[in-house]
Amino acid sequence: MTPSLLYAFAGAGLCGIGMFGFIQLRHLLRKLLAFNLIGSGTFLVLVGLAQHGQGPDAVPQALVLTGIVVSIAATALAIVLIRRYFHLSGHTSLEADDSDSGQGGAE
Amino acid sequence: MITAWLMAGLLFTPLAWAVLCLLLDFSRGRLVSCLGITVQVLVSLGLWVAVAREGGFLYGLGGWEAPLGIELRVDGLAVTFILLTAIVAGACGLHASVYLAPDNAWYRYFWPLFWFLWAGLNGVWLGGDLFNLYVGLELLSLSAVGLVALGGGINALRASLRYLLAALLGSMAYLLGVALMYGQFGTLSIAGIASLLPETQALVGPGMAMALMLSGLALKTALFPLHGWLPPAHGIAKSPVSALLSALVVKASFYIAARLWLEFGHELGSTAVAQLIGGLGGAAVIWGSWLACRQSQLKQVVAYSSVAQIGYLFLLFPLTFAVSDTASLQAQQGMTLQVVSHALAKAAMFLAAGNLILATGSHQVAGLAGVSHFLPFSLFSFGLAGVSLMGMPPSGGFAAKWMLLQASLASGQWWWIVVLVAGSLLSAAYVFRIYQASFVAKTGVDDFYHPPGSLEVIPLLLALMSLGLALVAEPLLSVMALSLETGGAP
Amino acid sequence: MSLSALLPPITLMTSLLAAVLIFATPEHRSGLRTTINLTAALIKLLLVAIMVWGVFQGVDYHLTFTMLPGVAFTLKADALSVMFAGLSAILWLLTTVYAVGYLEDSPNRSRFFGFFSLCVASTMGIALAGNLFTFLLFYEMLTLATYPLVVHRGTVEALRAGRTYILYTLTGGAVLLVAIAWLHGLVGDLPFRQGGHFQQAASDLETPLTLIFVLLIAGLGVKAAIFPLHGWLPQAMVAPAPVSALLHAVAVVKAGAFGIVRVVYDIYGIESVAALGLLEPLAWLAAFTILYGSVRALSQADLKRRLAFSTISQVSYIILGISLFGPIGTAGGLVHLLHQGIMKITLFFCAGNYAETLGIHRVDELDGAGRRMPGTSIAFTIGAFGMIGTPPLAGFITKWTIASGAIAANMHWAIAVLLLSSILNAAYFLPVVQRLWFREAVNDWPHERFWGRLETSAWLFWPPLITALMTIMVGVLASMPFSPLSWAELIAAREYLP
Amino acid sequence: MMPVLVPAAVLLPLLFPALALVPDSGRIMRYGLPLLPLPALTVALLSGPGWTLELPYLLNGGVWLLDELRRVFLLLTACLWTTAGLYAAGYLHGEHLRRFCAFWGLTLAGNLGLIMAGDIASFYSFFALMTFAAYGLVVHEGSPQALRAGRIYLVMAVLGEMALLAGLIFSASEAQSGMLQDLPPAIAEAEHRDLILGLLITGFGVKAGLPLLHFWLPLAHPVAPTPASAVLSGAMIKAGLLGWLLTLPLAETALPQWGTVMIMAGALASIGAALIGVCQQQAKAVLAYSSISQMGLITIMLGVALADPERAPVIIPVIGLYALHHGLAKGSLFLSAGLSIPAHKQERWLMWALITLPGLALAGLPFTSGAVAKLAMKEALAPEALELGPRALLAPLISAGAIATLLLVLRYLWVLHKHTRTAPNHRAVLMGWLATVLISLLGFWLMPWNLANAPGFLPSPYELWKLGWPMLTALVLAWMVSRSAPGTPSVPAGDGIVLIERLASSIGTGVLRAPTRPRMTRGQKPSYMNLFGRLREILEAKERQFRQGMGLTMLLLVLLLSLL
Repeated sequence: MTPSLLYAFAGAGLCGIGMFGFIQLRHLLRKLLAFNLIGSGTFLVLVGLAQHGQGPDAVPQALVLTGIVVSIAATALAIVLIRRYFHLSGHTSLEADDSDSGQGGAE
Repeated sequence: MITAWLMAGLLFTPLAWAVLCLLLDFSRGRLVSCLGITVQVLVSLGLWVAVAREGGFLYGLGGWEAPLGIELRVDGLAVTFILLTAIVAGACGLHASVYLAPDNAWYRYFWPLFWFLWAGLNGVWLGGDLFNLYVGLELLSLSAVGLVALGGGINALRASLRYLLAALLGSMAYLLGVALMYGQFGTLSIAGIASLLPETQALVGPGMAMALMLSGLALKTALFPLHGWLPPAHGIAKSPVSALLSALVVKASFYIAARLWLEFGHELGSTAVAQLIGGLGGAAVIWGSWLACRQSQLKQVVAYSSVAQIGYLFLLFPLTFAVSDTASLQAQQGMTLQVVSHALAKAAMFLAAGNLILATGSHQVAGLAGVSHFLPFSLFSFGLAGVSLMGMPPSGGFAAKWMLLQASLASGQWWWIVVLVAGSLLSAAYVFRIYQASFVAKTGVDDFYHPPGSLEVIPLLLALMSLGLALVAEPLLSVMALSLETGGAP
Repeated sequence: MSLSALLPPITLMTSLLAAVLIFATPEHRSGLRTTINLTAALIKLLLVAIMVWGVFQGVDYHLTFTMLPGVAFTLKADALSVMFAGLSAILWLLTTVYAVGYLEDSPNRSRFFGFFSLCVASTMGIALAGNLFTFLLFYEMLTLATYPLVVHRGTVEALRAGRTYILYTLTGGAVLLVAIAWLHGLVGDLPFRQGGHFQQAASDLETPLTLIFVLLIAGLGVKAAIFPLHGWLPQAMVAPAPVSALLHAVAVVKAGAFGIVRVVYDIYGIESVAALGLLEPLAWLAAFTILYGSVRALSQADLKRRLAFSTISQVSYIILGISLFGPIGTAGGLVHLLHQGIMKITLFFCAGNYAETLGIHRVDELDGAGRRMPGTSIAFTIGAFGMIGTPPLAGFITKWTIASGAIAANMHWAIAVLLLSSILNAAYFLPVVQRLWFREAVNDWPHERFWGRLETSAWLFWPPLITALMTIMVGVLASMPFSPLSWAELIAAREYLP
Repeated sequence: MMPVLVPAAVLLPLLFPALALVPDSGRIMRYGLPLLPLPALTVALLSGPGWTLELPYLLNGGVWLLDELRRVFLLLTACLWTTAGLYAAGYLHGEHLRRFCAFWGLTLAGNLGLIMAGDIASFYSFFALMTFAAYGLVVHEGSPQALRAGRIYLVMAVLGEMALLAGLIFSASEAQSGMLQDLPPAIAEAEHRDLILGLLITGFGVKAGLPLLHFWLPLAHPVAPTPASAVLSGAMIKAGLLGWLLTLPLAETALPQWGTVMIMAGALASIGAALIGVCQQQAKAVLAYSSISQMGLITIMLGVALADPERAPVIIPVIGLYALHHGLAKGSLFLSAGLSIPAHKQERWLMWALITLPGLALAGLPFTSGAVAKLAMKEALAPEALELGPRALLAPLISAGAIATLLLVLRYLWVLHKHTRTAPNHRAVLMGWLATVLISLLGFWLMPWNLANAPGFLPSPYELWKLGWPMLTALVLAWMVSRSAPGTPSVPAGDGIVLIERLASSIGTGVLRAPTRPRMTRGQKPSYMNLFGRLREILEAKERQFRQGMGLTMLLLVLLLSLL
């Protein structure tokens, strides 16, 4: 069990927890946080598994960096949407789903 | 040399226009974007012609080579999809420029999102390594979510949030798979991994990675039973947006999944997996069509039809696994034809549906009564697109179905024939349900709003293209085939 | 590319172009629309006439290009195709004239005539298709083009009929698609060839070939309204009369029958169908349909429904004829393809005239209509007697030839079927004729309209008379060169050449 | 001249109906009626037999021709139609005039055409044309009786046509030829000989009034307008006979069974029809039965010819002669049924005499056509010349037939006498009738009924007795009956068909009253519908679940895929 593998397993564990949260939680913000947890776990796996013993690999670093940027962008978009959704509906979750039978959007 | 310029134009324009449009309001953005669309279409066309003449090539972005640089695979299939994107997205953009009311403040974000979406699509078609594909996919998903939410009410937001969550979950699963792949092989290039795979002994890690990636992509493609997010999102978005989403965005993730399967499937797949995915595809065909028949809202019908049509695409998996080369080739050709024809047809359908809704002022199917008398044009486009969806000749949908039938027969997997036939009958059921509603005689006068001619022409052109696809299928397929042959080179 | 290769596509384009132009014509420009319609119809008739002559001289009209990998799009004019094309060209012209009169002042005419032309274009395509794939292409196109015509009125019944129609035909089309795809996968692209392809079929192909044949017949049988796939036909009667006329005489029903002819003769080859043991079951099926349609027609009170069931019965004559092994039976089946079209279109024109002029839809309202509308009633009488098979009308020639074929094929029971069906035909047609001429009109007509000097609008008056005259002429002059019978015998002779 | 005149003979009456489309053409058409058969009459009179006219485009290749036998029939037909046409011109009144004239022309065209047709297709075409067009003549009056008669006529005609068609198709296939003259030898050798014979005999038998196929005759003849009845009974019945003569293998091979059957049928017809006929209350019905009876006699001759091929060549011309005689005489009788008796006494007597004479001719009165015909028949059927089983029966049969004939004539005169009106006759009516009577009595002798060793105009004394005793017997019988039983029993016209109709109607009502299937009432859906609805609900709930549980489903998919 090398340290890098330990990182990887930790990452996998984080992913599992995040996944659980993503499925189980109702509150949208919590869901978002769970998503971020999965993201972090994934990055750990990426960095941890990629150390092949020939010294540090530059590629995973670059990848993780990009990945973080992407996930920040996604989080930001999500927050904007959640905020506006809360303003309009007063709900913090997606429970009241009647979109398939309700009114269509304003065209 | 000219191809380098074309590539630069292709990749640069969308991003540049996206940034430019961020600074402008909707009306000005519209003017600028029309120019951009023209450029983009011309560039795509040029690239297609170039590749069709001289064959595909690899293109290092900015002169950087892999692994740190981004290497793009410019082959026949990719340029065909780029051209398809240019046509469909261009049409949707032009349609939107008339369709969307300039006075809504939120719409100023339409053009930037539109261009980001386009950039993402191009990235996905050309991407040669797993991570670039991920980035392209994310760019695509996020702009798509933004477009769905744009200027909508609660329902639109709810749908877009649901869409966003699904997209993110899918991306993460995919990324996790990428991580596992990289951990195993130390490379991200699809071709590179494919060349390493046959020597690899431990297939558990890659197998797991493959499962994760495929599942994530399946979620993004809205494969049954992961399709729950699609109908609300596509149904509630503005019509041009729905058209973009249904025609192109879902195809991007499918495209990645298909490439992964074709490159890695032989080693990492199994008959059970192939049949399972095919089975889900088949279930999607039946389920989606059946639900489409049951919808009372026009755009929901079209949205569920997308679920069904996507199901056909996944028949690629069983039909290319452990079968003869002929069958596999036929399945691949069928799949590409299905992508192209569905993109054209569904875009036409959504745009026409938008026109119809605009004209009747009602979202309901029943609201179409009497339309066939006063508004035959949009209905006609809708009908022609429906012909393609039903897989009636001489449409592209028919050509696709024919190839898939041939593949099923050649591979001995006759049960997919049942799916194909049942699917086309069910799709006929929902298409004709709409015709029927429009043919209901309505006493009274023409109280419909008549959309401007440009709105009516665009879907008609798209529908005609989709309809005539089978007639030019052979030359088109020969260009596309350039990819599948040369795909092995790193 | 020579002119002879281009003639079939040009012929096809004539009506296709007409369809596009008509769709683009504004609703109120009826004069322009009529001009386009008639011009296209005349041009097409001319082109087909040229092709008939050419085929007679042995010119090869053939155009082909690859459409999908391994699949060619082929247009070809051989003796059989120009026969069908000729029928549809002539009857299209007449039906167009008729429809112009019939739909005077009704809404949605651009839509109607557009799809009408599209429908005929598809029929042309079916006629000129050079292989099964191309046939399928136009066969499905026909389904789509006909639907708007069936539901044209937009009433509840029309919509229901449209639904039934589409349900049946699309299912049939799907079955056909599977069958054709299977055949393709098995042996590749098969152009229609006189004598067929499977004379020396390998024995290991026997089972799939049999299955494919059954599927093909099932798929085509829907349009040909073979029992038990006939359910859509009586319902489709709600369509306007010209549509019913076209549907029954030329387009849909005939497309199915024509397809069966193609499959039996030009794909499988009659010898191999016989060798597979499929000919006799087909004949039985046709025989049963003949009787079934006739029996059902007896109890129909609605004139058009009665005609519809009669069509079910009559179209199976074609099938019966071609499933009698031997050139005589073949000629009988083929000639009925034309004869039935001419006779049935006459009857439908007349039914339409009664409906349009007097508001009559039911048989029991027809009492004494012969006095009010002698021209139409004469046409109807001729058509009805033709259907019964009274000499020297068209139907007699058919029955005689088919029956001779049955004797030649040693299938004597077919004669009993023919005779029984003739008796039944008489039983449901003669009362109608009797009512027309020999009953006194009880009271005023339900909805009478007047048109000056003629009994009805001139547009409506002449087409049935012309087709009635044709019914007589094709019978009386059956042995003339280029008559339907001679042409059918020519085809049959070519099909049985070694 | 022939290529023009022959088609004209058929085309003129055939195209005559076109006139009916012209409004107010009734008058022209009415007076055109007697002119229609003139070209045919010219052909029959002026052209020698033996010509053929080929019309290769017609049907399956048409050949029209005239031989001895056909010439006799053509002459009879043309004459009768001419005089009947004259009669009709005066007889008809305004109602539906044009319609009647149209059908008259069509029927005439058929009747003339079938005689001259040499190929099967034209023959059958004209035969069918005549059959169906005659319906228009039968139901012309439009009364319920006429419609009923028409219906029965039509049903039987259709059945007959079908039998005929089948027989012709079979025999044509056997002969590999479309010509009528090739049929008899082919049938004689045919594999399905008996079937073909049965079909042909039945098919033509309907027209010729064979027993059990005769039902339409006594119904249709009385209800049709008088001139139409005359041609129906005089000319059109003979078409069936001609059909037999042309198609049956008379001189080819011995068919004793069929011969016997025909003889029996003929006997039954000649005597049975007479028995029923004398019980009729309508003048024209009596005549119709008389026609059946006469045709029965001819059928006997035909039966003999069938059974004995050696004798057939002798018998066939006799049949022609008999047909000619009967056609003219019966035509005159029928036409007389529509006359009014003038008030003037001498005229009245003259008229009655002229009415009676053709009747007596039928019975074989010396110095009339009947005497020639009867004698020729007796000679042809002389037992010593024949070789068949029931030859001994023939002479008594013929005598019985002669008695029956006169009885029927007397009955006719009696009924006619009771129903006559006193009024002036239309001139055309009178002329038409007179012309027929004259042709029957005088013209007959000029006609070309070429018969080898024909009996002369003057019968020899023993022949006189042969002719006379049945007539005397009949007179005595009639006198006795009229004395002893003033009210004759009445049998409805159409005898057997009445029973059949009753039977059919009782069955029909039985079928109609059969309990109809219980129908599902609205709103009450069958249970499978509920099941379907339930299924739909479940499925829709599932769809909602798919929306909510995306993550979980996704996880499951990943697991599944990686496990596989």
